Amino acid sequence: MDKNMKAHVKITLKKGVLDPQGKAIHQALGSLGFDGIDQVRQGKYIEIDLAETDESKARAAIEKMCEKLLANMVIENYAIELEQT
Amino acid sequence: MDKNMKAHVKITLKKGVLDPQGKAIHQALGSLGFDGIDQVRQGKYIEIDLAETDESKARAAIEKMCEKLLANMVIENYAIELEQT
Amino acid sequence: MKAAVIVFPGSNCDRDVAVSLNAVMGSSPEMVWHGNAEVPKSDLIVLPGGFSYGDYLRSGAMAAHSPIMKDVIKKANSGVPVLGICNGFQMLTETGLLPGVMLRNANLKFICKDVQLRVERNDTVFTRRYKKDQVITIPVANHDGNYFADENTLARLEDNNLIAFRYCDADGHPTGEANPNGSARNIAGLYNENCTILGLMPHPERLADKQLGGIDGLALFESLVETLH
Amino acid sequence: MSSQDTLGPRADEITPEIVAEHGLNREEYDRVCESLGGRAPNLTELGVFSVMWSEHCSYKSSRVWLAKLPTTGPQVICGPGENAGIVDIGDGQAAVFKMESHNHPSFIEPYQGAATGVGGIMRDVFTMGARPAANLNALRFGSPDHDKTRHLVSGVVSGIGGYGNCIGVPTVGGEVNFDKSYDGNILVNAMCVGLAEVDKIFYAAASGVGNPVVYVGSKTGRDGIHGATMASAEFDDDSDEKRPTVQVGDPFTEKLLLEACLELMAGDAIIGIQDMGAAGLTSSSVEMADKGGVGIELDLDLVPCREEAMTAYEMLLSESQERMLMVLTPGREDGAKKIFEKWGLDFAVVGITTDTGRFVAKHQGKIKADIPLDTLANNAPKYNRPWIAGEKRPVIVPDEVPAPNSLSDALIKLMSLPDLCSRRWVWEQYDHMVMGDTVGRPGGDAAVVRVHGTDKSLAVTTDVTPRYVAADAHEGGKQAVAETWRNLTATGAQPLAITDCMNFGNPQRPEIMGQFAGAIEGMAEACNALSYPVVSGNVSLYNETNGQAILPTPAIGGVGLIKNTERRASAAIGHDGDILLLVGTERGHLGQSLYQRDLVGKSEGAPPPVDLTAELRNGNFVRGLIEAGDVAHVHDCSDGGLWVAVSEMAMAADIGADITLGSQQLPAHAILFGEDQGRYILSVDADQVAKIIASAESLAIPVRKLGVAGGKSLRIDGEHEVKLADLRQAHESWLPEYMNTV
Ligand SMILES: Nc1ncnc2c1ncn2[C@@H]1O[C@H](COP(=O)(O)OP(=O)(O)O)[C@@H](O)[C@H]1O
Ligand SMILES: [Mg+2]
Repeated sequence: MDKNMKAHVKITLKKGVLDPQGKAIHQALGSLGFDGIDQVRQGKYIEIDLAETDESKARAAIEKMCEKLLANMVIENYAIELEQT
Repeated sequence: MDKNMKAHVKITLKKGVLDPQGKAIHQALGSLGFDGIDQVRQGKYIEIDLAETDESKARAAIEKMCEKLLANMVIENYAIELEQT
Repeated sequence: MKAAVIVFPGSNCDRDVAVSLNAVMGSSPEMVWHGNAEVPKSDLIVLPGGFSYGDYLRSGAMAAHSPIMKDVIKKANSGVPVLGICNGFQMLTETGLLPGVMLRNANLKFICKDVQLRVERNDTVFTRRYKKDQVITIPVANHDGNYFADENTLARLEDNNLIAFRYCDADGHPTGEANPNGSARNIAGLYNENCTILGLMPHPERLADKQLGGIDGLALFESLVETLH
Repeated sequence: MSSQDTLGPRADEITPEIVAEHGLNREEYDRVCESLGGRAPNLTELGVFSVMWSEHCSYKSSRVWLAKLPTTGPQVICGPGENAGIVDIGDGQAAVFKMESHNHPSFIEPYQGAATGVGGIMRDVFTMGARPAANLNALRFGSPDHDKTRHLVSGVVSGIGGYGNCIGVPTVGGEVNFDKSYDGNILVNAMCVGLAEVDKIFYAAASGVGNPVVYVGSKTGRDGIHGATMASAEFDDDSDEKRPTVQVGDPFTEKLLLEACLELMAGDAIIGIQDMGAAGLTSSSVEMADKGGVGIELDLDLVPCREEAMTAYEMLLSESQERMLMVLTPGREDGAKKIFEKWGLDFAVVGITTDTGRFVAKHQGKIKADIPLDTLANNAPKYNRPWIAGEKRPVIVPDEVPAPNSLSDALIKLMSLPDLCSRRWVWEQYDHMVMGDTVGRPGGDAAVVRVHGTDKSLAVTTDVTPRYVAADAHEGGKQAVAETWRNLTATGAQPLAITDCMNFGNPQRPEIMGQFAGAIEGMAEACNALSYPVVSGNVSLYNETNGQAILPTPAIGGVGLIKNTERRASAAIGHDGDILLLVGTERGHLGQSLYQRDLVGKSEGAPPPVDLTAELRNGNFVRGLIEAGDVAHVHDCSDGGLWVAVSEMAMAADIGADITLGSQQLPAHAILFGEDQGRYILSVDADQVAKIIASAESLAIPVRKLGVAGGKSLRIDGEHEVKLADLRQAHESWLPEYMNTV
């Protein structure tokens, strides 16, 4: 068994915050002929390989990373999933 | 019941492709005092709200969007999750 | 020579390149809206710099699917010379007309400054007014100019002599320090197999006028006029 | 229908707390009720009053003082009061410019705050029919040691670049300062200069009754709705999203909006046009109707919204970006719509001009606001706030300021100071060459941008030295104006006019109001003496945290005209063997100098005085030499003094210089580091020297031979050598090194 974890972090814009990228993608998909799309929102997806086996410690560390650096808490939310590797 | 779907699309860099953003995040986390990180990779996370109820049709449509526009298949992979909303 | 400059929503160096073309051609190039289906008959197609579609998603990705691009690709494949500058280069890789991709600059910052380039060959329609291995000064201005391709592709580019320009120092050496953005093998510009398509990140139109501080970019446009009449 | 029936507030709706949350005091609230004919406002109306009567829109604390600034001159086509000021640059062309603050949003979210600041000021310029040609930014950050500073610098700079680069307008100049007074209140002042044809200028006035009011651009969301968090929470069922949302900039949409507006402006469909800036739909419609002397009625059901269930209150107060309001000639809607659709933008007729003189907003069949326009636009309280002038400080005698152990070490140290080191790290993140007309890039005195397709150029700069203003508001205000004038002159430009951004603390404190008053009077004095009026500007007050106010910072943006682009000067030494001349009087003024503050560690005494007569005379002389083609290498002396200015010229050319102290009875460090005003250094061909000196003497202009250019180092009378390579290392490395250490 390996003694590592992989964190999958999704960073998304808070509700109501304008998403120019999502808007432009939406329009571009429309002109490519994709119909029936109501909304597109773009966020970030970050994978972090951690040398840590304790899940709750790993989660606490990743949360801190999100708050301090990865997410811009004024306009973004984050969600963390952990996986043993 | 609502008759819509939400697609969650993760776009990640293929193995071996340089990731300047991931590298920079890794460094920044290091200098913030976060140790024990082996690797950081940054990708995109896109949410698409679709007016479509049939799951397999929705998946086929989203796959097409990924191949045509959302991902650059030279360097990126994508993964799709669907959710009824 | 007749030239067409394609204008995308968010293009912002379309006027600049038209000015340079006008200076060497003596007449204005045709400005063609991206929504059109066809490029009017021309000897040269230019994909200008800028932020087509805001450079959202990936630089050049959405422009690569603009209506006009079908015809641009068709004409490019039939041998009409195509020049892609900066965002135009990004479109050329996104359409697959040129191999590889542009990643975010290694320092993650937008970089606007003069850089030195080595002219790798001078036997193409784009470069005959330069000398081989000449060191020229041209500005870069981009956020995603970090050229990436897999090792096989890079080897093929080198073997077939398809690299157009490399970032270099004053003596022409492609050093790490001279590389502004982390590009593989210091690649600043590339040709297709037949050297009829050129994509480059630096902006030759920005140093093609003495008042702007230099004219090293002018020879590129003069080369085109000379060969394409 | 009597508005009283539908409009009376619910019994519990307007509590004193809600009034206070809207930033209105008791008297102001009474004035609101009076304006409504004695009735209380409903919540929507209260929101409308609160934004229209806010400091930001009504200038209630500053108006009486701003009136003292000179705003006219033969070159002025449009002074303050419109979206931007306009000056004549000949040949039927005009320069359109303004500067504006985005301080608070940039502190909360530096990238988006700065980006939307740039977007906002550009809309002010292109709403008048001008194509933006250059952007500048005047930035003040807290102490480099403060833990937030790096993050703020990084975010603000990339936000400014992110917006300007994308839209494709070159960012060519500005300022960056650090001081602990800005720790909790950074300043982000953005300036835009555009070019227009004199006969194609557009104003905001919405004249005529029955004309369609048209909304174009992005959709409206709940962005930047300030005012009442509590009040708005009431009609926001999403309880976890109470915080007022930050405005996010969309430069791509702004680029489309710019092109679409200019395309429509080529025709004659537009009667009036106004961007939606602060207080969005409310202030744009109120201002257009008021200027046109008409009423306006909006149907909010027609406003393009990007969020669900938006209330009238939210739509009227939203600060969503990249939107414009226009009044069109009836019947021209379809043609206009085609243009905006081609560019992929929303276009909606949302109202009509009326003859009622009232601002009326309807939503879902109900009248949500019905207010006399005149009162909203012009009846805001005007305060003549009490003020006290700062105490005059003594002039420091040069001998009282200790000399350094080593003059050359002192120079190296000065050149690497946060306030004096190279800003290359900043401007290389800005596309300063796009549009192909930047003939004077950042790094010189003023940037020079050609008027596209002509032989003319505009010179542009921003300046203020806050520590001078803090020591003597009047002299500091004067100095800021004079420095911009001098920077423009050093390129060979004829200064035309200024815009300003008045950043101060809490105006309810008499000493802050005293700073404001003093700065205005000083600015007015300089503007008058230099025939250099104010054509636009912006006031940002309440820049303080926990009673700690920022240094008074009246940032000045200057614009000048170079008639022949070939006859301009750069701030570099010309050639090896050139003679350096110093124009202007040397007094060795060290009070409030960088040398005194950062090398001696004292901030004492009066700032250097500005002699406006000498300023005008010296500047006109230097400009004359440039215009005649006699001189092409000029730099003004400012922060850091003489030797610093020589160093900058030397590094720009990679040519050294040996300078001499001259014959005056002053200590060497006062000559080298004193910040006397009104001075220029000229690098000239040896065979021009006699002629120039003779001509200066005939005009009684002080001039002396400062030294000779050559080699790769700097020296004082052959001694105190500093190698250019070492100087460059010191000058170029501070900012990148600082920014790389997280
Ligand atoms: N924020 C900025 N953006 C762009 N250019 C800047 C910025 N800050 C400073 N600069 C440029 O750096 C140079 C030096 O600035 P400053 O010391 O204020 O000049 P000066 O003393 O001549 O007024 C100028 O060319 C100025 O325009
Ligand atoms: Mg300045």
